[in-house]
Formats: sequence, structure tokens, C-alpha cells
Amino acid sequence: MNTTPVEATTIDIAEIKADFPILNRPINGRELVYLDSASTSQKPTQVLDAMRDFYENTNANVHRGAYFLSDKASRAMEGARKKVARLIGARSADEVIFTKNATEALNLIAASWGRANLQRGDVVVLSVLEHHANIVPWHMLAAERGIELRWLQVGPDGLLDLSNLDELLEGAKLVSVTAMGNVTGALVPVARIAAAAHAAGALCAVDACQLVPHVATNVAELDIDFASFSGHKMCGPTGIGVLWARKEILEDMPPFLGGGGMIANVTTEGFTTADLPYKFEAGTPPIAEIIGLGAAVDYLTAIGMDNIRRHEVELSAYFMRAMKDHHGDDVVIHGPSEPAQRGGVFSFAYKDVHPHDLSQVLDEHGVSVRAGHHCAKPLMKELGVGATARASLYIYNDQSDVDRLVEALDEASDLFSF
Amino acid sequence: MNTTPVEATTIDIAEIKADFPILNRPINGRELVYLDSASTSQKPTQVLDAMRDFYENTNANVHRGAYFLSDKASRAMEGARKKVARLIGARSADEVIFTKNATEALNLIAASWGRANLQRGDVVVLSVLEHHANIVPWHMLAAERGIELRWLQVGPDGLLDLSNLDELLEGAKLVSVTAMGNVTGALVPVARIAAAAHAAGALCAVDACQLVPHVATNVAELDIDFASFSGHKMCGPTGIGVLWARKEILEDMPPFLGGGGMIANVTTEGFTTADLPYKFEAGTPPIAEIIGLGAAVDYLTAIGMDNIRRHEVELSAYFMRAMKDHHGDDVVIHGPSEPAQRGGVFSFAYKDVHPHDLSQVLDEHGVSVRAGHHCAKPLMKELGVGATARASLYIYNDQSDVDRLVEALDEASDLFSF
Amino acid sequence: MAGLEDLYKEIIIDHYRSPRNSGELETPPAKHAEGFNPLCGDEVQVYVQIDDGVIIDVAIGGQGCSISQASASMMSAAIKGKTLEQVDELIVKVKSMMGIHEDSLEDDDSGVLPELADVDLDDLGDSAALKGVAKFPARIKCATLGWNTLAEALTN
Amino acid sequence: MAGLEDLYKEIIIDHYRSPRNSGELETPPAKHAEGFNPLCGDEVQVYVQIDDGVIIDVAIGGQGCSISQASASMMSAAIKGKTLEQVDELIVKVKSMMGIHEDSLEDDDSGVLPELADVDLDDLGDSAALKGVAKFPARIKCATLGWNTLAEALTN
Ligand SMILES: Cc1ncc(COP(=O)(O)O)c(C=O)c1O
Ligand SMILES: Cc1ncc(COP(=O)(O)O)c(C=O)c1O
Repeated sequence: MNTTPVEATTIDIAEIKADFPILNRPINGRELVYLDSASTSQKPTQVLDAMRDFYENTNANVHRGAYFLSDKASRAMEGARKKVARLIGARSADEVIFTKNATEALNLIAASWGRANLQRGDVVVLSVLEHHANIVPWHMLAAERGIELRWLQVGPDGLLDLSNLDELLEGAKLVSVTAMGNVTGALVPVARIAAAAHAAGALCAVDACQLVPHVATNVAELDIDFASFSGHKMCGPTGIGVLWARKEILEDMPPFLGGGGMIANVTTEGFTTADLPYKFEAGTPPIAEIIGLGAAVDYLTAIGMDNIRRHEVELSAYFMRAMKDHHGDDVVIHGPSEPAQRGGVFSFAYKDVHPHDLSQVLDEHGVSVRAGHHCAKPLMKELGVGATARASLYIYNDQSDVDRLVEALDEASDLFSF
Repeated sequence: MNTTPVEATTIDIAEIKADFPILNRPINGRELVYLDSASTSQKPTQVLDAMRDFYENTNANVHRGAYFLSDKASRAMEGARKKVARLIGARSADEVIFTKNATEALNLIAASWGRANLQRGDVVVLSVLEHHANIVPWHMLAAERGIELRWLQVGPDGLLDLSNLDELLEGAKLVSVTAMGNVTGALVPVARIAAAAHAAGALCAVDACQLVPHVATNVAELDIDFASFSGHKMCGPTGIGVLWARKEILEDMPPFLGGGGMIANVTTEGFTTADLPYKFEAGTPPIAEIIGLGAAVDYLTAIGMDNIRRHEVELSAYFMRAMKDHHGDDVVIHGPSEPAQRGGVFSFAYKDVHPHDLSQVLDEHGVSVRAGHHCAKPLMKELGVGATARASLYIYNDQSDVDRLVEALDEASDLFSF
Repeated sequence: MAGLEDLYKEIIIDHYRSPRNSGELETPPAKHAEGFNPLCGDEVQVYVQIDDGVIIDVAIGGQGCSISQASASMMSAAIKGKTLEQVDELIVKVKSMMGIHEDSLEDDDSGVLPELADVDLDDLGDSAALKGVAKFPARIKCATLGWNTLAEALTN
Repeated sequence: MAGLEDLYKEIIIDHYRSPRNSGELETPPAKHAEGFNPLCGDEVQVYVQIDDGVIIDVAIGGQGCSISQASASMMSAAIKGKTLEQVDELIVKVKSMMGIHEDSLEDDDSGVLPELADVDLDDLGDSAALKGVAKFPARIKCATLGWNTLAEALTN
């Protein structure tokens, strides 16, 4: 597939929908309307074919075999690494570490960089927008090491309040923030935070789970130090995540997991580590998943990341307008009201129907919407709710999907009115 | 598929071969003879279909959604967990923790159980048969904690020398050994080691990577405390491994990775963990891979683990006989000479041709054989070699595959004779 | 697939809207436990006052979906005045009504619903209306949260 | 796919069987480095004695496959008597003969071999026989191990 993105000015969503077999699947007698892509995306045939083709024609373990299949598998895996590196503007494929998911990538930062660089009393700055994956590893390190966590708060309109950023950064070694909130879709000015962090002598780690699948991302332009994301949210398979970090940083970090593939030598007395990126990839890698992720990068690149973002901003505007027009004040959408300041992730309340019940009723109409705390309990507390219903959009959604959601809400109203 | 194994007295290898599309693939004009299953196995259509079916009909994130697809995905994943639990004789599916590979499972033991239970000077007993995955995590803990590692040695015929086991166990907290060596196929008397460990007040962890795919395994009968293995070596996909441990042990262990799914509650102040098995499964699990592993368990169970073992013992006997008959003293096979004391994993030397060159020449004849240290450098040192060529057998191999290897060796002889 | 009318019975919505025994009891003498459903954020508080092996008072609180809160309310009504033995029996009954057999390694579904035990639903009171939840496996955890929290309170 | 005759040229087998400059040099004055190929266990030892910017003596050792050991032997013969500048040029030449362009993010293969630069193979001596290795990507690491270890020895 093409590696130089050819940006069409418009994209054909019907054509894209046809790439995703599950979207033709009836749920409770209705065609599936899948509105949970912030949790995990659906997978196009191109990605499923790439993995199947690997298993049926190339499958072998990588790196440790001179024979044809093993060599071909290794090169396919390294080819996928380059695709990921190009997608996010990394300087070298050696900066791309494959993990099992974004959560492992974030844990790797805390366990390896954190243990090597943070002492009792050292400060890490997080935000209340964070997913548990960017909170719990730091709590664990705090319990072990006595580091101090400080929290950026949300301001009006659900955007991060940066008014006290410099204050919070005083004495900080790291700021670790999401690039786009997974509950409200709030975009976070990562470049600005990274610049402030560097000015204060701190590094900047970015949870890019909700960014990379939806917005053209360039780690060099953002001038950040770490980025983490998951394959399964960007049309790739489950079981694969990515940690990117600047080479100088990775080179100084101690290994994370130990085992085959990450060593230069092992004796009964000790071991030495392999070069990047292998130093951080212990054991048989998720080979087919890496190849699937490479195919997903090809898929997204062929559509064009800028086209994807444009589509989502337009559809987000439609979403907010349709909800307002149809349901007025019965629907409350959390987070930024400006489509340009957010991703297509909408946590909303509908009358006094509990989100869990709402999701159940919508499901009865073939509309898949997630309900819960979305692994962001600190933010739930800020919002003053125990849970929200969340609809999230991707390239395969169009206005008809939004219309189906809007209509199905009427039924929830009926059911809970007695 | 059937869950109560129906044990046929014979199995039809031709029929099994037909389930593996890659085996019809020509390599350098010859049909592939795949002899590297100890590294990773090939995948039957049944497993590939199960994953594809999941992606095309059920794909959604698990556990956190009330809607139909998410619920169905969750139940499929938990169904696979039960299949794995039954396969290894676990008392409860809660004892089955999904990891990305066996290496992560072994690191989990060292990082979580090890950090919680081992202090400076505490002893962990390993063996020189171990794969780096069961060595490096302990070296890392030794560097951090100052624990002492002691090593079981190999005796004559490549079997583990247990004569000083009780001595080594003095003051030990854990013995962690492979159940079957991945270089020489040597079977290790795990039950006996576990009994000795328990008598000495230590726990017993077993690296079951080479056991579970090939030999009926019952953790309760073996009376062990931990077992680790990988899906990709047992007809399952890449990206999935298993840690089994006794519930009481898992319950007392601190969490390993932090993030979504493994928490009961999170605030800006701290967190509490979820119940088993989720406490150890942070982030989006390798859902499709878990389902693929479940299908692999079905596949192996339908053939019957006892049938698989019987086939491999017979084929191993044929392998050793054919090598001897054809190549006499030109071939030296490392490890046990009795097929009943080993798995179908054969590290061998051929004349003075370097293993790497040997693998290259065999590959030219369509025969895939691994060359290298097989992630077992301490054992290589014991064997007095830098590398070996290794041929390893599985259910889809038959005598014709062995014959092809035997013939191809003649060509290596010709090439390196000038 | 079962229809929503099996799930959202009128009596359930009623308990949801007007929970019985809502409030707190002083601890001690009352026993207390707090239950979370980490998957969806549901919370239930249970307070029980025991005298001579009999539950003489109960109070509940919490937040969550209709099923979790209604179930807790129904539970509070069902256990008041019961002996501890009777309560233990009720807990088992509710669970088997939901098709829960702790730690069973059988029937690994993949979509198939477990056979429901033919449970005698006497004594369960309004809780019997939760029978339909068993057809919605994702909601079973909601329905049992109150009962599990009760069991925890009793062992505290 | 290329045939084995491209890989196992007679001259390569000859260097493998009878490595040139085999041995050790005293350190100091000689510089020394030890190279591992962690993937296959190949090892190469390189000793170089430098006088006034010229490599006046060299010794090699190690164990491994025919390609890694033959390449080290050929390397030792090629660099003896050369200036450090000439050696740097040789290192670059060998690498581009193998199609290695450090850190390039282009051409992510999936089976396609990189275009080989049209390298002038003069000065490489017997090492030019390694050109065929580029067709066997899994063996490139074997062929470059000696040269990489030399580069490391020179910076030590
Ligand atoms: C005995 C043994 N232990 C551990 C491993 C590591 O397994 P994985 O690479 O799947 O983590 C392997 C396979 O490579 C093995 O054979
Ligand atoms: C912002 C954010 N961070 C981290 C994660 C964790 O990703 P994963 O579950 O794939 O590890 C998610 C998704 O669940 C997310 O939305």
C-alpha cells in the first residue's frame, strides 16, 4: 500500500463502511450502529487479511532463525515497525517499542524510567482527565518510592486548566498527560505542556491512545519525550501496543521485562542487554499483531489522517446539533462544546436514566454505546457522576448512525417514564 | 467442539496436516517441512477461523459494556479461560491469568511474588536447562534485592542431576524449573522437585512452555504452585500467554501492572485492586488471542493430549533411529537417548558444519530448522558449544518429514566438503 | 434474545425510584459493608443490625443502575426479620436463580446461556422479579451486588 | 531466491577453514573489542595495533558460522597496513555492499530486497566475495559482525 499519503479532499464513508464486515451484522434485528470506538475500534478486512496471510504463508518465530520463513517473518515485523515510526514522525524505528497494549507502555515508563530516575519526594504531574492506565502505575510507584503526584484540574468547558501549570511543575521530573480525554474528548495542548515541562527541567510523557487513531501525530513537532498508544483503537488487532520514546532516553533506561530476545549475553552470573528496540521486547513478540498493526497504519494512511480528523470534526458538529435539536435540555453532553477542541467522544446524560440502563435500551435498538466510569474515576468524581453513557465516533460512522442514536433515545424515555 | 476428550487409539497425521495451510506452502520449490515447533507452532484453520469470526461478528471491548457485543465478547473470553483451566487441571478459572507470552508470566512471578516475598540473601533455585525467560527475571531481582540464585546441573544423558536437590533447597523460598528443556527435550521430574521443595518450605514454579503443548498436564497432580506457558507454541496465536498459580498465592500477591480492568476503585489518592483473575490483567486484554487460544485448546483436546504424546514419542524414536542409520557418528544428538525421557526436540551437531550454515543449507531444501543458542546460553556453555541446530516435532510432523531432514543433511556434507 | 420487558419489570422500576430501607445505621452496633461493581461503577452500602441471630434492622444506600439499586432495595425488604440461616439460604437461592454456580468449570458458553436451576422462589419476595435478569448476563453482576455486599457485611 | 552458491563461495569457505591473522595482540598497546551477535551466538574478537594513524598489526578470534568467521578473516587481511581514514571508508563500503543504510525509515520491505548501491568494490580484497550475502538478509548480521567489532575497537 501507499506510503506517501495521498490526501483526497473528501472520503467516501459508505466505501469505508464496506471494509468492516461487522457493520453489516444485525443486532436485535437492526443493523449494528457501533459507537464505542474510543474503547476499541472495529477492524477492516485489509487488516484481518494481512494477519491471516501471515499465519498461512509466513508464520515462524522471528529474529532467531536463519531459515526463509523466520527471516521473512522478521522482516515483515521490522517493516511494520517502520510504518509505525513514520506514522508518528519518529526519527528511527529503534524508538518504537512494541508492548501488549498502551497500559503496558505506560507501566514500562513508570517501572523502568520511573524507578531509575525518581526518588522519594520527586514530583510527577498528572491530570484529572487521565485514564487509570496513566494513574495506577504512578500510584504503585508512589507507594513503593514515596514520589509525589500533582494534578492538573479541568476548567470551564471541560478543557484542562493550565493556569497553575508552572506552579505544579516546580521541582517536577515528569508530566504525564493524555493528549485527548477518553471520557469527554477534550483535546489537551500537549506541545504547550511539553514546552513548559522542558523549561522546568521535566520530561513530558503523552498518553496518545485517543490521539494517534484520530489526529495526525508528530512526536518531533510536539517535542514530547514519550508517547503510548494501542493498536486495537486504530483499526489494528488486540494484543499490541506501542511505546515511543526518544532514543537517548530509552538507551539510559534499565530493562523492563527479562527474557529471550532482550539480551546480548546470559550466564549463571548475570546478563547484558540487547540494543534498542529489542532491549524492551522480552519473549516472543506479538508477531501477527504487529503485522496487523502495520496493515492498520497502511489503511489509515491511505485514507489520510487529516481526512479522518476532518470527517470526525464534521460528524461531531452534526452529533451535537442533532442531540440538541431533538432532545433539547434532556441531553447533557460533558466536555468541550467546540468540535475543534475535542475528539468525537461524547459522554452524555439523558434525563435521569442511569447510563447502564440507557446503554441496555439503546442496545435493544442495535446501537452500541458504552456505560460506566470509562476507567477514569477521578474525572467522574470531578464531573459529579458515578458513570456516563459514552458514544464515540470513527471513520466508519456517518450521520445515519447519529440519527439512529437520537431516535433510540426516545425509546429509553418511554421505558423509564412509568 | 468436544470438551470431554474422546481418545482415539490412533490419529491420522495426514488429516491433521491438512488443517495447517502453511504446510502446503512450497519453500524453494519444495513442500515445507516445518521442524521448529519448539520455537513456535503452526496454526490450524480452526484457530484462524475462530479469531476471524470473533473480529467479524463479535469484536468489542470486554467487561465494561452492557451492550450485546461487549457482553458476548466477555463471555467468549471467559469461556476460553475455562477451557485453559480444564486443560491444565486448575481448580478454578480464577487461577488462570492471561499474559502476552510465557515470558511475561515468568516476569510476573518474579516482580510480584518475588518482590513481596524475597529479601536479601533469600535463595531461588533454578536449573541450567532454563530458557532465558526463567533466568533473566531472577537476575534482575537479584540485582535489585540481593537474592541468591542456585543452579541444578545436568547429569549424564542430559537429564537434570537431582542428587544435591535437598542441599540446594536448604533455606530456599522457591525453585523455578522448566518441565521440559527447550534445547534437548529433557523431561524434568517436576512432581518430585515440587515435593522436595514443599518439604523444604519452598514453593515450586514450573516453566511449562514445552510441556503443555505436548503432554497432558495436571497442575493439581503435579502439586506445583505456578505454571507458565505460551499460546503460540500450542497451535494458538502469538500475543497470548498464561500464568497459572494457586488461588491463595495469587490472592496474597501485589498487582503487577496497573491500569484499567485491574482496579476496584481509583482516586487521586490511591487505588484498590479487583478480584482474581482481573487483578493481574491491566488494560485491554488480548481478546481475540484469548479466543484463539481457546480454539487451540479445543483443537488439541479433540485430538487428545495422550495421543499427541504417543505420536511424538513414536516419531522421536524414528527420528533418532533414522539419524543413526543414515549418518552414524556424523550426527551427535544432545540430551536423553530414551524417547520416553524426552520431548521431540533435538539439538544436534553434524560433522563440523556450523549450525547456522546447516540451517541455511537445510532451508534450501525446504526444511526449516532453527540454529542458535535457543535462549539457553547457560546450557550451551554446559554443552560446550556456541550454538546448535535444533529440529523439533509436533502433531503435524510425520516420518516423511524426518526423512526429508535426513536426506538434506547429505547436501550439507557435499557443500562443505571442499 | 430476551426483550427488555423481562428486565425492566414495573416492580423493579418501582424499587429503583423508591428504594425501601434507604439510609444508614450506626456502626457498631450495626454491621456494614460497601460493595463496588468495578466494571460499571455501581455502589451499594448495606447496614444490618443483628440481635440474637435475627436481622432486626437493615438500611441500604448507594448509586447505580436500576437493577443494582432495585435489587438492593428488594433484598433489604426480604431479609428484615429473617434469621441468619434463612438469609444464607436466600443468598444461595438468588444466586442460583441467576444461574451462578460458583467456580464451576463446566459449560463455557460462547453465547449459550446456562440452564437455570429450577429454583423455588418463595421467600424471595419482590426479588423474584429479578429472574428475568438471568437472560441478560451482563446485568447479573448488577443484580447480585446487593446480595454480595450483604454477605460481606455479615462476615465483617 | 538466490542459490547457495552465491553465499558459500569457495573463497569464503577457505577463509572459514583457514582464518588469516588468527590470534591475539597484547592490550595495550593494541586496541581490542569483542562482538556478539545475540541472535545466533556468533562471536568475534578484534585486536588492532595502530601506529601513527596506520593499522600496523591485526589479530582476530571468535567462533561462529562460516560467514561471520570468514568475513572477520577477510576484514583482517583488508585493513592491514591501511590508514584509519581508509579503514573508515572500507567500513562504509562493506555496509553499503550489504544494502545497509543506517536508520533509514524508507522501504519497509515485507520481502522485497533493498536495491543494492552500485558500490566500487576495489580495496575490499576478498571481502568483495561477500556481495552475495546481501541476497540472504538473515546473514547480513553475520557478515558485518567483524566490521562492526572493528569499528568498536577503533573507538575504544
Ligand atoms: C522453555 C521455554 N520457556 C520460555 C519460553 C519463552 O516463551 P515466549 O517467548 O513465548 O515468552 C520458551 C520459548 O521460547 C521456552 O521454550
Ligand atoms: C486515554 C486512554 N489511555 C489508556 C487506555 C488504555 O489502553 P489499553 O486498554 O489498550 O491498554 C485507553 C483505552 O482504554 C485510553 O482511552
